[in-house]
Amino acid sequence: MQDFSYVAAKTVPEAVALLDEKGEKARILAGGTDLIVQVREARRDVDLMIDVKSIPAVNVLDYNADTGLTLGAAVECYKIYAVDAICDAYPSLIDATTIIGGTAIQGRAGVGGNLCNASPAADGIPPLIVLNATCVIAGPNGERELPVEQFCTAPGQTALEKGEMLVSLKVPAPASNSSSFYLRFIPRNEMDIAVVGAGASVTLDDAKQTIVSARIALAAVAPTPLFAEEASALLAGREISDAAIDEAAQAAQAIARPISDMRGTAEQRTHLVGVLTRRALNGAIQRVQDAS
Amino acid sequence: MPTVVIPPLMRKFTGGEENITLPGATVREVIDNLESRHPGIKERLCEEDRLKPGIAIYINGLLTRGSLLEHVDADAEIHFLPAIGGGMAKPSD
Amino acid sequence: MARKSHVQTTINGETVEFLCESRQSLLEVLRDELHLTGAKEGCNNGNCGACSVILDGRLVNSCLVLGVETEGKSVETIEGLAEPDKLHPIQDAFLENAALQCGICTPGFIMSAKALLDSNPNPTEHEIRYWLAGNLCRCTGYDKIVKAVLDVAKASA
Amino acid sequence: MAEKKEYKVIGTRPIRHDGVDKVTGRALYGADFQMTGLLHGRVLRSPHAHARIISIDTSRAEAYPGVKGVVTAKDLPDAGDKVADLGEGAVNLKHLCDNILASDKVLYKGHAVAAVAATSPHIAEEACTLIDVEYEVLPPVLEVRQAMEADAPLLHEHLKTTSMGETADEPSNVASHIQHKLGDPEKGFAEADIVVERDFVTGTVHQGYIEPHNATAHFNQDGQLTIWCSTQGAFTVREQVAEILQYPISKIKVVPMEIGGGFGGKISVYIKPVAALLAKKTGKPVKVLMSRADVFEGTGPTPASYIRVKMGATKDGKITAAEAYLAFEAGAYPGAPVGPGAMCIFAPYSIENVVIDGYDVVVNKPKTAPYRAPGAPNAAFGSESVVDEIAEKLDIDPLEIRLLNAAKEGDRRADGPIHPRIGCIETLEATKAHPHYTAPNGKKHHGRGVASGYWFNIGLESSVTINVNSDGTINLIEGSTDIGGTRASIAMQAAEVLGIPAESVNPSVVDTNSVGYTAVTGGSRTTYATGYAAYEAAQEVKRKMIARAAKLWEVNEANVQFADGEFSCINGKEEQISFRDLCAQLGQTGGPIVGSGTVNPGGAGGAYATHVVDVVVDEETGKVEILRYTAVQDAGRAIHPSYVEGQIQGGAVQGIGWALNEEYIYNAEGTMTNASFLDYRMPTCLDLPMIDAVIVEVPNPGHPYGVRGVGEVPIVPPMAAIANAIYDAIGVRMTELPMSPDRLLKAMGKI
Repeated sequence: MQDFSYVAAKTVPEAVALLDEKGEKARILAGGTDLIVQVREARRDVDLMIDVKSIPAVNVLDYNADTGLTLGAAVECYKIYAVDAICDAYPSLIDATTIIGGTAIQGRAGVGGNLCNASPAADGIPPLIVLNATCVIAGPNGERELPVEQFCTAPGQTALEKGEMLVSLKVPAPASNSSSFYLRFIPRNEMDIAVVGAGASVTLDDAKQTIVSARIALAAVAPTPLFAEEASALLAGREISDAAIDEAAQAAQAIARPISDMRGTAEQRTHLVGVLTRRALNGAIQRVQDAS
Repeated sequence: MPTVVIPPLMRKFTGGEENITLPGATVREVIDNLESRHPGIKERLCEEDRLKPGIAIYINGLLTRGSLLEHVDADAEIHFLPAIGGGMAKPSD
Repeated sequence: MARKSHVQTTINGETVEFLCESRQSLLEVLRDELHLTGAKEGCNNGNCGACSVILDGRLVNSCLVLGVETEGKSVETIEGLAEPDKLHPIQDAFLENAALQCGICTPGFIMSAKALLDSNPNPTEHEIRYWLAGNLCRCTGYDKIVKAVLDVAKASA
Repeated sequence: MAEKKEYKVIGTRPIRHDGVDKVTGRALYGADFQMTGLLHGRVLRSPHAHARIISIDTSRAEAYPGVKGVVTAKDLPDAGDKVADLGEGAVNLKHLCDNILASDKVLYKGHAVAAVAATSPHIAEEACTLIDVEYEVLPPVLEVRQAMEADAPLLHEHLKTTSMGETADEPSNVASHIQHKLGDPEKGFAEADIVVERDFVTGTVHQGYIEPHNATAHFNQDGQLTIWCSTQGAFTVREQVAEILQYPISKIKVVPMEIGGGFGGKISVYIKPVAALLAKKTGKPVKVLMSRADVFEGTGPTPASYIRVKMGATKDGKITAAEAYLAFEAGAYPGAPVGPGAMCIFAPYSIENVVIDGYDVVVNKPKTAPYRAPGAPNAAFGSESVVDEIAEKLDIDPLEIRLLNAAKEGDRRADGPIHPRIGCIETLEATKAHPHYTAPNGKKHHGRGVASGYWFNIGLESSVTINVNSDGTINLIEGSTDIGGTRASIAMQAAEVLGIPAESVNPSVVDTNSVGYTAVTGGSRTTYATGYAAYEAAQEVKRKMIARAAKLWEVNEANVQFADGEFSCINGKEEQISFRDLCAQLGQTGGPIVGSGTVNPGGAGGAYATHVVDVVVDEETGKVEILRYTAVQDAGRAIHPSYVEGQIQGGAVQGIGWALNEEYIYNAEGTMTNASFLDYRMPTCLDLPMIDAVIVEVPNPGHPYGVRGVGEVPIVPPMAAIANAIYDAIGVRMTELPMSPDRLLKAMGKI
């Protein structure tokens, strides 16, 4: 493993200044479950790791039924699913945080790090997309916000500019009659990277028979996680039916541009997009309908 | 007398004969007697007075150490089989 | 030569100081600097769980923690589990159930099981299997490991 | 002949002797070894699957601060044309050496090319990147059928096919051809009412032990070489290192540390000679560890294979003929386990007409190493799938057709030898009687499958020494490394002889200077053969103790009898003394007692297993879930039933992994793209149900307590059992391993 320096930053400005100074070869260390492996396997060239875990702003975990969730970028998965109110409000986020790695990984890895790692197959990103999350980014010129679906730009690449870091994620409070669902396909039951992942959120009418709006997101079928915008829009105003869900699934399949690799073949992935989109939508609808 | 079961790939030496009964109290004697009856077969089984690598001897169904000095009972059945490669069964000398 | 940092941490209740390079993982520090070789390296990328330790009360893969990150923290390893004259109940259960064969994964499984039972003293079989999925065992087929953890849970119920 | 009788220790479940050390983290495995002044070694590996080495320049690495030495194949003695006769069979010495450090060609991605010793592992790793190797890249051969084609690129210019002593004229990638023939197959097929013939393909899989290979070596000034390592056999390490380094065995001591799994994969040496070379070059102790990727790319997997099986049967289910064609990938150097595959393929059946052809074929993949019943699982996937299909087509219950044709004592195996007392029928009967087999199974996409398997087991040499302690305990010294509780199963056999509790035996696994020659822990031989040696050593102790009692009582030895741990005097005197009390008298009666046993038993006694599995198939994703699993096996006599169950469960689960997901995935250049535990998908506990292990005991007449080896046969049936269950669930015959979701989707026509 290459040699590098380590700094435990105390404040966001301190971390930002270091990032700005060192450029590409400085990386934020949060959970480290991706970064440490990448450096160890010489897949990333790093001179400086900036540990942000002692910065209060990146450790915020605050949920309010009116204003929604503020999720610090370094908050570990296990802390997220330990909060019942978050489990109730954002079930897709819980679906994802309970399947990232194993329990030991979940003790270190967080959704913010999952997002910054920008893997096309990240389980944490589709839920953020379907939940309409916003990234809060700090940089040399202050803070800015960015919709989460615009954050990843290529495998391992993000919209973060020189000197910028992700501070937190803001997730709006869920609408009434809404819920969400995330699932992935893996050959084993744990410890695998998604062959395909699909997330969906739906808001139903009061009768819970018609879809008011929906959002669908996909993982591992393109260079970045995808917001399936057309497939989502197709469902707005539709009565719940297999036909409507099939149409959305087909629209989702249409935007998938998967590759073949050791985790799955392109044709398998395209097929699975249809299967998982249906299951995610049905799962989210079921959750709304099951809620009293 | 012991019986030698000729491996299929060596039956061309014996005119297709599968089981040959011949005298011998050790593997060496049996092979020598086999050679005098079917010339050329010893060369396929042995080199420099040792069993060739890749060939194993079973006597009455039991794997032996592959030594030509191995004793052979009067009613023994002897098999020459491919030695089991892949790390399992060829004992070292 | 790579520079070393001074780190002070608590390991199994004792204050420990060590020097380490930034690139040394907690696993390397435990094994090579402190000679606590109970945590094992099976994969060095968080996929086998053989290096599992408990960091500030939470199960982690020590191969995915930098030694320098443990400044001021508390680490529990397999070496700290038993009392001087008594094994921890999980250790006893592993022995009674023959829940180990080669034993290389055993420290990781025991630490992982401890973290589970600390937070959920009465898990179901499925909860045990879910929690332990990050620990690979190639010898036992997991049957007796799961039974050992179930036994501990039953005893505490 | 071992009879069914009551034992005091055998069949009980004591705590294993090494247990406390292993649950407290105190047990020392190879990588845990520490030594003052230790250097750390790392190996540079080939990035190409097939290339000629033009040059190696180590100067930049040697100049790197902290580097103490660099070695390449030039540091190995010239192997010439010698044949090395090792514990693992006769091997061309050049092949053996070239696999340690490539000399002229690299034959697989991950092939070791050079190694560095430095003051830290990180420095050694960095220095490896500074070694400049110039390659002439050659086209790789990555599949067995491709390798067998006449115009395939050749891996070895001088390799020619041998078949039972005859060598072909032209070079080829086919290292050897074997054949077994019984009866008249043509006639047998003519008598059949139904003939089923199918092709099967299996992928390359790895043993997947959790502990990577490791070795620490040190050369003393007097030339004494000591190697501390994890291995399945310290003596085979000694032999291999001696051959590779052309160094006398008497100057090599191998200290076996605890071993973190092997399954056959820790018999061949890889980095042990490299550590020795680096130690020699630097004059310091050097520890070399493999990374997980090194393990996948640089150590023996078990072969991928192409298999064709044809079987014929009459309408009433009698199998009249069987034919098999087995082509196994040896990896870079000859030595695929096609021999055992050919021996085992039809061994569960009594068939009069059989022909089996086997081919050992080199390809540009790591040289294969044994893996649990090497060769037999590949073969059984084919044969047991075909038997299932015949049963289905004839509408006969799959267990009934197996019973109808079951092999039994006196039947001739296809490879020639006659079966001794075996437990094939008893195992099948026990499976039939198990509640799992008759449990309801009719839900949609649910299926049940069965399959059987055979493994011949081996004996080989083992040595045990027993020292009697004055407190009534014994110290048992053995050379078999303990991978799965064999300290206990060996100690228990000595305890049984001496009428003492298992806890009164202190077993130690010692180095090659401290015990008689002992072959590897492999071939399911340890509890059988080393247990046999312990039995013999204990018998000697018993005889000597009887002599002491006779001396104590001033009677003839013939008048002393030993039973249930008590010596007593028959004929006259009313004397009795326990083993323990007599031990306290050793000083008075003539001093210490040492017993030794050394064996090389031929009657290992084959083992049979039949497995039943229930699956559910997700028709939309192709994923197979294992719902219930029962593994029935003849253990001869289960010494420590818990660890016998453990072997059965572990073997079954490795088989489940092999069946469903495990495989080396290669790109066109011959690079394995999934060389990690993340993407080489071994089962986790969340993928499995409990594995019900059922022990059948048909004592092996070749062992005083009836022991049969148990470690290997449980991996033989799972692949076919699962394939048969998948067929039962969705009506699709899977003929390629692994039966991964994408392959199922394809087979179902979904993609």
